[in-house]
Amino acid sequence: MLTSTINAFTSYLGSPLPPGNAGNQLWALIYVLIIFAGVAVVVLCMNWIERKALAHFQIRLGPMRVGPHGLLQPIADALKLMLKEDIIPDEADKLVFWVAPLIGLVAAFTVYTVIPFGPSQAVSDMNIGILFMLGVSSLGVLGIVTAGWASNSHYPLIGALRSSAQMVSYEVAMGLAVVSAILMTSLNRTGTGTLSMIGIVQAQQQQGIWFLFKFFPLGLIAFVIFAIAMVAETNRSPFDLAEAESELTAGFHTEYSGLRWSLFMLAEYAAMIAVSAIAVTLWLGGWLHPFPNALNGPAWEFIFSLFPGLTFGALALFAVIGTVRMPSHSFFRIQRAGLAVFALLLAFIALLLFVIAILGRNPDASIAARFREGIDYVYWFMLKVAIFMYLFIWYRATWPRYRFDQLMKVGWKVMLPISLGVLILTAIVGVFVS
Amino acid sequence: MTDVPMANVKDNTLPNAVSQVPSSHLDLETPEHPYLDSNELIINMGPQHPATHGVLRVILKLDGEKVLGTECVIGYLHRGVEKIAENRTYTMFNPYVDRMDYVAAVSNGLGYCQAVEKLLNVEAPPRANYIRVILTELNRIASHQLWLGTHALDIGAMTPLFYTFRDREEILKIFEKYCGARLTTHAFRIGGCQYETYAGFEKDVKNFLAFFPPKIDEYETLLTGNRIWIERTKNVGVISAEDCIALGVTGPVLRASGVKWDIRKAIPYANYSDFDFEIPIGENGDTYDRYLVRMIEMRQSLRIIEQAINGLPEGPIMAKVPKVIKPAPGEIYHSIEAPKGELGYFIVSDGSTQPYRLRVRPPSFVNLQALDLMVRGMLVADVVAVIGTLDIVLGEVDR
Amino acid sequence: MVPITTLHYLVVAAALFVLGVVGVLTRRNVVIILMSIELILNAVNLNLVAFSRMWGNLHGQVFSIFIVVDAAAEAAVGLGILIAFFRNKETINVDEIDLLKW
Amino acid sequence: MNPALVIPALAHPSRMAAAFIDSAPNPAAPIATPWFFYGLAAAAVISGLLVITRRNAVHSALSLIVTLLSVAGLYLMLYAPFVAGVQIIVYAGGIMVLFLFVIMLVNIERVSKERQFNRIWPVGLLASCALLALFMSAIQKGKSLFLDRMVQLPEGTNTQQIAAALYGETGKMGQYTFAFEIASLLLLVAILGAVIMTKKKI
Repeated sequence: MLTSTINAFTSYLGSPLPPGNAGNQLWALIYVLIIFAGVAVVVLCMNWIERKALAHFQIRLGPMRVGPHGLLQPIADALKLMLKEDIIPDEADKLVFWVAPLIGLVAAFTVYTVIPFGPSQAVSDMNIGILFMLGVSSLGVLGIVTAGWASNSHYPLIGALRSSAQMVSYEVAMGLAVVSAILMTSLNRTGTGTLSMIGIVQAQQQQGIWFLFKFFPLGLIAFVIFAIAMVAETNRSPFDLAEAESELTAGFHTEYSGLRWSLFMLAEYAAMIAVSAIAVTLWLGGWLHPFPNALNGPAWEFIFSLFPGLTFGALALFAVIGTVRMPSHSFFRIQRAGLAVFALLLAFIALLLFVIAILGRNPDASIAARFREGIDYVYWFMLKVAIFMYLFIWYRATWPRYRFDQLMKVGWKVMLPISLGVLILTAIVGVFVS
Repeated sequence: MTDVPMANVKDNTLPNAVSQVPSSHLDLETPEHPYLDSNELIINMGPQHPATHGVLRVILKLDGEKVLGTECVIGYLHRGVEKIAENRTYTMFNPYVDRMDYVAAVSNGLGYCQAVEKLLNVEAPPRANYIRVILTELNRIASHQLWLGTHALDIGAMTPLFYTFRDREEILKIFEKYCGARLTTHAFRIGGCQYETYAGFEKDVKNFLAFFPPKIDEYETLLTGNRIWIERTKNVGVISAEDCIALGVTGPVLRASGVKWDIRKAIPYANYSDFDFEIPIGENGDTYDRYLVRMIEMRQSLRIIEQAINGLPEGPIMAKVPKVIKPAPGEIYHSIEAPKGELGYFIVSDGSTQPYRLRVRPPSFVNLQALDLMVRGMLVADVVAVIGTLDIVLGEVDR
Repeated sequence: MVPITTLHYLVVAAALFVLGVVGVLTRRNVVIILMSIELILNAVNLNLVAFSRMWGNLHGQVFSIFIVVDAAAEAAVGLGILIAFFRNKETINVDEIDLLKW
Repeated sequence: MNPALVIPALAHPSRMAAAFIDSAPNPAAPIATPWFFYGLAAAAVISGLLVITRRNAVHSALSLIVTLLSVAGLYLMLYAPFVAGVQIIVYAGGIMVLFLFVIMLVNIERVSKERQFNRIWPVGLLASCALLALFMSAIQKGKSLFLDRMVQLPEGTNTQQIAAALYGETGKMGQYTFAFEIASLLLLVAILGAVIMTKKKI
């Protein structure tokens, strides 16, 4: 049993294919678990980061009480939500009310099976990867619609109708922007493109350019269209009409509470990460580090592989600064100790990453080299996703909310024509180039 | 109680200029057309709703998202302030007025004190008036800041709220140092001010004068040129000057519709004629114009404060007022320009120590009448924007 | 375990098809009748894809894509008629649609 | 970067396809076991039954979504991933949202309290049973016509091949290009029709 498990691992580590395709079902299952747990943890972290970042945008401190600098706040929140009474309104459609959050959650999490964190760091490499992602993420709207309907209340119903109309409209512009990126994958000798997520990144690697800069500014415009549409898809500010607090109290999840409400939040953040991952894969070169064609060679590889360690080192440094700056009152003793431990933990991770980077310097088949490579891929992918997540927070802090008719106007009269135009131009330019 | 003077005043003075003053009652029972049922939706906005600024309940009749009509249900915060006045002496009633428009308590106090002074034929000394002007204008800024923050929050921009609260704090600190209270200040007394300015008052106010203009610029960078803000506010909640006048709407709402009416200029009180300031007016009477008008008003208030603090005269701060205030029988109406519009006090005295009848003309209450006219045919999101732009305080609406 | 052959798929498709036919023939609610039609179309699609697998070419799959297109058009128009009808008659029961003009 | 991992984008799908041909001796045998088939088929048929029996149209619609997703799973088992993707994105993500939207617009509370089946339902049921019997006898009689073999379609290039059939290769029209263009016209007509019928006034 043990040896077969180890064999399964090593066979995966030696395979250039994702676990689902390499036939390594055990590893694929473990991978699914890792990703689901990882997404849940990232959502918790994101919760803390959003509250903190938003607070600092708004000249306040945000959570400070639970743990040093509120680091344990998300855990406290999660506990609270789990222990809260799960209220189902009497007049609600019980079954649908119960199922609705699950639909959204399942749709948001299923998408992760095709997200390529690296050339072999994905659960599966589907031939229809991007189609599958768009399709499954569009199922999320069903959860919102059914939630709004099942609540049997006016505000949720209006929120649900708004949100479904909004998501269906922006899917059109989003899909066309995606198609123009897929079109770019076919610019090679044989003229066949791919829908596979891994294939798209490999096409960028092969052509030596991120699709963001391809046919400047066509790629950029398509990317901007997608970046706007993905905010609308995930119902985030300034397109958060479905849960517009000042208009509809809380929109489609007005009647939800406790764990079921937190499932909606989980689904929302998971969907945010998922759409950011699509944008990163299609336009920002996925797991590739910056300037993949100019800055290659062993020396650059080594320099880039130091980045994960440097990032964690910087985080550790911040934590150390926080520890030092904490007031010396006895009240803060435990918090100070906690932050110090956290800093140590981060520093340890940084050290570990440095060690792996240095040990795996030579591109041989040693375990360290493989680890270094995998960490590198995942790091660059996550870094790009993190930038998008920060943008989501930034938008929320800065902009007022669109009105429903304006939202529709922007979607149909501005974004759709532009994305169609970009698609046509990309096709024309592509034909001339090849 | 047969000869209450107010009872004879019939409210039939509405001119016909009102183009489409709506029928006051919605036909809540039967939909007009047997169309899709869910198309004609009646929803209750409030009294517990994040965007109704308190306990206002608006019954909305919707066609999808479009508003077919509204009806405001008020009174959830009714405390009977006017009735309380009949059972208190003039002096005792003074703190109660702070509880009406609690974000502009100083203005309320000013209006009440001046009305009673007028009844008594007493004039507050110039130094008292200057202090009153400084504090009232500071309060106007504070009120507009609160309006700006909550209005922006209603429209979805959450950050300006915190910026305005940060800067409002400076004003409240001055209030606290002056009279010990931050919100319900009870700053003025009948006949003048009770407190002399504290040491460092001038410095504090001057510091604020230097501190605040960049902050207004900061708000404006966030909102004035913001495309979404412009789209959300331009041509939203338009009200014409005629309709404003017909409905008795005053304050920035009236001025944004293009009527140059400001009691500080029109019927100057409390030495306002000493100061040089502009009355901003708008053109379209939409939410964006009201926003701009209020932003300019803040800057103009700074101008007034600057002139007042530089020309603060020496002298007494209290006029000769009898210990027991017993005005001669008669009636008086005095109005001031509160941050939200014309705040009037109508006091009937029967010669006793208590008012026979006291009636407040609250600007929020009157302005709220325009809501239905302004939101008909608009969308649900606009109702929120219009409630925000009317700048109502439910404590004042319900009294 | 019996390996899965084309026949298995045909049986499933037949069952779905008959369910759809039952829905169309017996229900009164137009929305559910439209959904039953979707069931029928899905059964046909399943058959086509199974045969495509059996013969080892893609014609069946291409056909099924056309059927999906057709289903989308049918749903849009059908639901449009339904809305227009509901607006005028305030019913969505198919046996109350017995006038050609009103 | 490990040079072994620098795979040209194109070499990649075909290599994937190779991994899926049954005869190839590799551990990548398809996981599409009969159990999956039975599970998906049962889900499809049971939820199909729910579609036509539920009183509440929203429940019917949700059941239909389950059917559609199960059928998408069956497509995947038949090595038709593109059709499965289209099924999810168009049917489950598009058409069903439209259905739910319309159900919410029309008043279902009254309808769900009324009689659900029309007067001739026994006749309809009988006719359907006869149809089922016909199907079954056809399947039984024609068993020999349906080949037992399952030809392995190359899954990895499925999308590319469908594209070739629909759009044609470079320089020549595909077999279905004309029909594809006609389909776009059909959609255009459907859009116009839907808009005209649902507008209160144009």
